[in-house]
Amino acid sequence: MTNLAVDLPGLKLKNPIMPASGCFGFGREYSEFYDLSKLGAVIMKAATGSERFGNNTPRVAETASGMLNAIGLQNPGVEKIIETEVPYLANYDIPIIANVAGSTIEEYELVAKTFNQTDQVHALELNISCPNVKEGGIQFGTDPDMAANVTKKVKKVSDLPIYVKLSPNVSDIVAMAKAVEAAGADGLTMINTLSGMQIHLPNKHPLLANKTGGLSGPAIKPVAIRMIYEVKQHVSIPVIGMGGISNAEDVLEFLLAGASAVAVGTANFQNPFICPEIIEELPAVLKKYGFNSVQDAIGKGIVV
Amino acid sequence: MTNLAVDLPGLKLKNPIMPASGCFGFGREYSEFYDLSKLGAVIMKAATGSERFGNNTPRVAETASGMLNAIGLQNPGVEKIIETEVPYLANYDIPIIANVAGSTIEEYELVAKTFNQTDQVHALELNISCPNVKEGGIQFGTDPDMAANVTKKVKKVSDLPIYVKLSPNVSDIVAMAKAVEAAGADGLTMINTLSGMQIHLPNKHPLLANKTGGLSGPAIKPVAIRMIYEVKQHVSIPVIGMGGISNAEDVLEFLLAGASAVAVGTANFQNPFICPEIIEELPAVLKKYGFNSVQDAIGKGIVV
Amino acid sequence: MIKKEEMLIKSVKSIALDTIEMVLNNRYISRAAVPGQFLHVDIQGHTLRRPISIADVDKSEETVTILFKIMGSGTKHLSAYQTGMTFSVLGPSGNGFNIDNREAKSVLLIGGGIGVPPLYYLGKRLAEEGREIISVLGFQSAESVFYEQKFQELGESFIVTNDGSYGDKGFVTNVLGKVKDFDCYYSCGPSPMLKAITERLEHKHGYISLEERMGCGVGACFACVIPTDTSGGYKKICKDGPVFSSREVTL
Amino acid sequence: MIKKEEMLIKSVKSIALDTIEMVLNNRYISRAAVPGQFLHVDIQGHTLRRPISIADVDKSEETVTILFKIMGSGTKHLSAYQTGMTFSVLGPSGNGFNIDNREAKSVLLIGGGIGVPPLYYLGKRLAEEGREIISVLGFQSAESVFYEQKFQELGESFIVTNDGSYGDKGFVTNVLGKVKDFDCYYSCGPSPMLKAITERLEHKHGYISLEERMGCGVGACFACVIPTDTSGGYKKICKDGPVFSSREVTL
Ligand SMILES: Cc1cc2nc3c(=O)[nH]c(=O)nc-3n(C[C@H](O)[C@H](O)[C@H](O)COP(=O)(O)OP(=O)(O)OC[C@H]3O[C@@H](n4cnc5c(N)ncnc54)[C@H](O)[C@@H]3O)c2cc1C
Ligand SMILES: Cc1cc2nc3c(=O)[nH]c(=O)nc-3n(C[C@H](O)[C@H](O)[C@H](O)COP(=O)(O)OP(=O)(O)OC[C@H]3O[C@@H](n4cnc5c(N)ncnc54)[C@H](O)[C@@H]3O)c2cc1C
Ligand SMILES: Cc1cc2nc3c(=O)[nH]c(=O)nc-3n(C[C@H](O)[C@H](O)[C@H](O)COP(=O)(O)O)c2cc1C
Ligand SMILES: Cc1cc2nc3c(=O)[nH]c(=O)nc-3n(C[C@H](O)[C@H](O)[C@H](O)COP(=O)(O)O)c2cc1C
Ligand code: FES
Ligand code: FES
Repeated sequence: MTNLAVDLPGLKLKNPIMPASGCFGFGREYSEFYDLSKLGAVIMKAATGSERFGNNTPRVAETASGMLNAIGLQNPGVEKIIETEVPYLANYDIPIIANVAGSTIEEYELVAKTFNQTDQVHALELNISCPNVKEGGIQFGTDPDMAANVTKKVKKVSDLPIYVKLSPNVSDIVAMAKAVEAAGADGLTMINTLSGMQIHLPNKHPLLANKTGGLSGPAIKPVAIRMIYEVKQHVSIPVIGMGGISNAEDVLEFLLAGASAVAVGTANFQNPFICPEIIEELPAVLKKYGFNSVQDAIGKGIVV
Repeated sequence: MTNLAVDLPGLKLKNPIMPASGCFGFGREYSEFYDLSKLGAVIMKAATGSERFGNNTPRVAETASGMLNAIGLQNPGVEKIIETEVPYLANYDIPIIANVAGSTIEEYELVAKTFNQTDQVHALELNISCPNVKEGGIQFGTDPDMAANVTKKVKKVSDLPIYVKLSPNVSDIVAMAKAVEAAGADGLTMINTLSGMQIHLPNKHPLLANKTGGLSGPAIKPVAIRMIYEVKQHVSIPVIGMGGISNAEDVLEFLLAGASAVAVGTANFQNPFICPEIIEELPAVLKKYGFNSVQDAIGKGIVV
Repeated sequence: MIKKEEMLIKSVKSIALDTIEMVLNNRYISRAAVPGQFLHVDIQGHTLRRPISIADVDKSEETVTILFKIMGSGTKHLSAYQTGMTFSVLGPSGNGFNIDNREAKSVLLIGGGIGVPPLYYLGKRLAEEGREIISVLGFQSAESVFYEQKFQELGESFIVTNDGSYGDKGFVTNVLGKVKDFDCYYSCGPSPMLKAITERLEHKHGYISLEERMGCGVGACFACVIPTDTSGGYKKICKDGPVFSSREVTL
Repeated sequence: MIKKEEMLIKSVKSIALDTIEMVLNNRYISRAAVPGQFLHVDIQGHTLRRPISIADVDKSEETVTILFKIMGSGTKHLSAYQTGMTFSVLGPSGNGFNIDNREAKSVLLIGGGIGVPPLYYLGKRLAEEGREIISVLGFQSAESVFYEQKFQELGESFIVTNDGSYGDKGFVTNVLGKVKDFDCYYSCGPSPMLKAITERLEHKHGYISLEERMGCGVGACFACVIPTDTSGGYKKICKDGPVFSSREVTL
C-alpha cells in the first residue's frame, strides 16, 4: 500500500492534499460535496484584525489556463472566524491552517496572537504576499528584510508553527526564503499569485475594479515549480507547494521539485471534487513512476 | 480607412506588428510562407560577440497555454549576422531591429558597436533579460543600476536608437523602466519570458537540459499587460509590447495598456501566418471598438 | 442542493441572433430546479465555469432548457456543442425567485435581452398557479427577439427594441406606462435596466436577478458580491442570490 | 516546400496497443511528400505542434497515412479526432531519406516502436525500385506490434519484442546477427537504439532518423538541434533532418 502520510511542523497529514487559502472559504460550501475529513488538511481564507469588505466587483477574470482575482481579503475578522468558522472545521478530522493577513506588522501580530485563543488551529500561514492589499501588505512579500521582520514578530507572539507564504513577484525567491527561514519560519508555502491585469475591450479599461489581480491556475505552474526547486536547494524547512495543480501528476511534479505537501486553489472552481479525486488517484500515479510513498518522492527531481 | 502606421524612434512602422526576437530566426523560414514586407518590422534573433552554440537539448517544453524555452542564445555571431542575415532581410521593405545580447557589458558594447558597420539595421533591442544566459546576463535584467549602466554604455558606442528589453522576473518593473529611461533608452520592449521549469515525470528530472527556461505564450499575457500598464504611467518613452499575443484583440489590449506596437513570439510556431493574419484583422477590430487608427488606441486603457 | 451533474444535450437550436436554445436531460436537476436558479456550466478549455439561467423545466421529460447568447469564447464554444454530447454543470445554483407571495395576484415580468430566459420558467410556474402575467421584454433589435409567442401564451406581453425595429422603440422603462396595475414585479437584465426599474417602481414590491463574474459559483470565493443596504455588508450573488428583493441591494 | 494545409480525416483505426492509424486526405501533401518527412500537427488546446512521420502515401487517392502512439496529452487528444474532422499541419517537413543511392541493391530497415512508421513508406518506395528489403522491427511486447504483414510483403522481416511475448526476445540489435548481408541501412527509433545500431554497424553505410522536442518545426527557433561531427556545430532536426547520415551526427 502506498503511504500518503507526511509529517510537517504542527501538521500530521494523512495525505499531502489541502485546499489553498481563499479558494475554499471556510470549508462549509465544499462540505456539501464531500466529507472534508478526506483532506490532508485545510487552509482557511485569510483572516485580518477586523472585518474587511474587500474590493469592488468585478473581482475575477478568466485568462488563458488561469484566472485573475482581486477579492481584497474580504473576511469577517479573526475573532468571528475563531468563534464561528474554526469550530465548524474542527468537526472534521483534519489539521486546520489559518491564513494570517494584515496591512501593518501590528495587524499580523494581532491576528496571530488572537489565534492562540483556540487550540483547534494547528499552524499559521503568513500571507505576506497578497498582491491585492493596497495599504502596504505587498512590500512584506518582496523585501527580504521586511519579510524576516514580520516573521520574527509573529513567531514571538504565536504558539503555533509558522508557514510563510512567498510571493512569486520577486527577482530572487531564494533570498526571500532564506530570510524567513533565518527569522524562524517553520515552513514555507509557495507560490501566491503573480500580479497581472486584463483590459476589457468593450469598456477599454482594466476589467477588475482593483485594476490588477493575482494570476493563478495552470498558467503559473512552471513558475511555481521553478521557485520551489530553487528554494529547496537553499533552505531546509519544508515547503507546501501550490500554483496550478489540477491532477495527481501535477502533485508528483511538485513533490519531485521539493514540496512536502501541496495546496489546490483555482482547480476547486472547475471541479469541487478535485481534492478528493486527486487523493484517490495519487497512489496509482506514485506507483506508476516508481514511488511507494509520498515521502519517497519529495525532492527527488532535484539534480545536484 | 483605419490608419495602422506608428512612428517610433528610428522605426517608421506601416503597422504595429512584428515578430519577436528568437521566434522568427532571421526571417528566411517564414519568408517561404509570406512576403515579409507585410510586417511592421522584424526583430532578429539575438546576436552575441562571437558564435554561440547554446544549451543542450531538450530546449523547449510545452506548458498550459504556453511553453518554456532555453535555447541559450545560439547564433552565428554579430559579424556573420551583418554579413549574411541583415542583407537578406534588407530585401524586404521593413525596418530591422537587431537583438543584442552578451555575457558582459563589454560584449554588449562590442555587439552594438559592430552593428554600426551596417546602415541596414534601424534600431537595437538590448536583451538584458535573457534568463538562459548563465554567465551573468541575468543580473542586468533584474538590477536597475546595472540595467542603467549597460544602457548608458551601449548608447555611447551606438548610432542607433536603443530599445531596452525588460525582464518580468522583478519585484518592481517601474524602477527598471525608469532607470533605463534615465540612462538614455529610446524605448522599451517588454516583456521577456518568466523564468520557469517543468519536471519530466518519467525521468524525474527537469525536462530542459538547462533545467530552467523562459515561459512565453498566452499564459503570461496578464503579467505583460500589467507591467506595461504600470510602466506607461511612469515613463514617456514608447513601449513595444509582447507576451502571449495570438490575435488582433490581444494587440488592442496591449495598445490600450500603453504599448505603441507589439511583437508576436510563440504564436508563430502554431501558425506561421499569424503576423500577416493579425495585420489583416486589426482594422476591423480597431473599428469594432471605436478606433480609427492604432495611434488613437495607444494608452487609452489607462485609468488615472 | 447543488450537485455536480452531467447534462446530456437533447437539442441545440439557434432561436435568434447569436442566441442558442439547448434542451438538456438530467433527472436530478429537472426535479430540484426552481425558477431563477442557474447552472454553472463547465466548458472545455476554460478555467472558470459559466453561469446560465434555467429557462424552462419539463419534469416529465426530465429536461431543463437553457438559452444563452454568444458573448465571448465560452458561450461561443458551448454553442458548438452538439446533440448527444454531455457536459458538466453545478446546479441547481442560487436561491431562485420567491413565488410564495400569495397576495400577488398579478405580476409583471420585465426582462432585458439575455435576462429574459429565467423569467419564462418563472412566468410559467406563476401562470400555473393562476396568477395573471404581464410581460415587458426588451431586446436590441428585431433579430434578437425570442420567446415572444411563449410569453404571449402566459398573458399580455410587450416587446421593446432599442432601435425600434420590432415592437416599441426604446427601453423597457418606456412602456411601463402602458402596463396596467400589478401587485409585484420580477426583473432580470443588464444592471442599468435594473437600476432604472427599481427607481421607477420604487413603491412596488419587486425582485431582481443580478449578474456578476463568478469564481466558484458556490459561495466560497467571495468573487460575486453585491453591497446590501442592510448592515450586512456584502451578499453573494451565487449563493444568496442571484435574486434579491429590489430594496435589499445597492445597484 | 512546407505549406500549412488542412488534412481531412478519412479513417481512424486503433491498430495496436495505444497505436492509432489515421488516413488523411490532402492533395498537396500527398504529392509533395517523400519517405522520412513528417507533418507538424496542430492539436486543439496545445501551444506546440506535434511532429508525426508520414507512414504511407497513396498519390492516386491523395491520401497520406500517419501512425502514432498515445504518449501524452497531445497524441491522446488527436486519437479522439474522428473521421470527417480536419486539422492543420505544416508539411511535408524535413529532408526525408536519401533513396537515390543506386549502389544499394539490398537495404536493411531497422525500426523501434513508433520509429517504425516512416520506414514503411520508405520500404515501399525502395521495393518499387526493385531493391531487396529486409526489416528488423522492435516493439515492447506482442500487443504493441503493428504492420508486420505489410513489412513482410516488402521482404524478409524479423520482429523483436522486449519481453519476448512475440518474435525474438530483446532488442533489435539482438537479431542483427541473423540478418544476411546488405548494402545500406535505414533506421528510426529511440536514441539508445540508434546509438547501439550506429556503433554496431559502424562499418556500414546508414541513415538514421532522429527525434527532438520542437518549437517552430521550420528551422527558425533552434529548439531541435543535434551536434554534428563536422565543424558545423549544430544541425536542426526539423529542417536539416530528421534524417542524417549515421556518421554525421553525435548521438
Ligand atoms: C446568475 C447568472 C445567470 C445568467 N444567465 C444567463 C442566461 O440564461 N443566458 C445568457 O446568455 N447569459 C446568462 N448570464 C450571463 C453569462 O454568464 C455570460 O454571458 C457568460 O458567462 C459569458 O461567457 P463568455 O465566455 O461567452 O464570455 P467571456 O467574456 O469570454 O467570459 C469571460 C469571463 O467573464 C464571465 N462573464 C462575462 N460576462 C458575464 C456576465 N454577464 N455575467 C457573469 N459573468 C460573466 C464569464 O463567465 C467568464 O468567466 C448569466 C449570468 C449570471 C451571473
Ligand atoms: C521527426 C519526428 C517524427 C515523429 N514521428 C512519429 C510518428 O510517426 N509516430 C509517433 O507516434 N510519434 C512520432 N514522433 C514522436 C511524437 O512527436 C511524440 O510522441 C509526440 O509529440 C508526443 O506528444 P504528446 O502530446 O502525446 O506528449 P507530451 O509528452 O504531452 O508532449 C509534450 C511536448 O513534448 C514533445 N514531445 C514529447 N515526446 C516527443 C518525442 N519523442 N519527439 C519529439 N517531441 C516530443 C511534444 O511534441 C510536445 O511538444 C516523432 C517525432 C519526431 C521528432
Ligand atoms: C479567488 C482566490 C482567492 C485567494 N485568496 C487568498 C487568500 O486569501 N490568502 C492567500 O494566502 N492566498 C489566496 N489565494 C492564492 C491561493 O491560495 C494560491 O496561492 C494561488 O491561487 C495559486 O494556487 P492555484 O493556482 O492552485 O490557485 C487566492 C487565490 C484565488 C484564486
Ligand atoms: C523559442 C524562443 C526563443 C527566444 N529567443 C529570444 C532571444 O533570442 N532574444 C530575446 O530578447 N527574446 C527571446 N525570446 C523571447 C521573445 O522574444 C518574447 O519576448 C517572449 O517569448 C514573449 O512573447 P510571446 O509570448 O509572444 O512568445 C524567445 C522566445 C522563445 C519562445
Ligand atoms: S462565485 Fe465564489 S462566492 Fe460567488
Ligand atoms: S523546431 Fe524550431 S528550429 Fe527546429
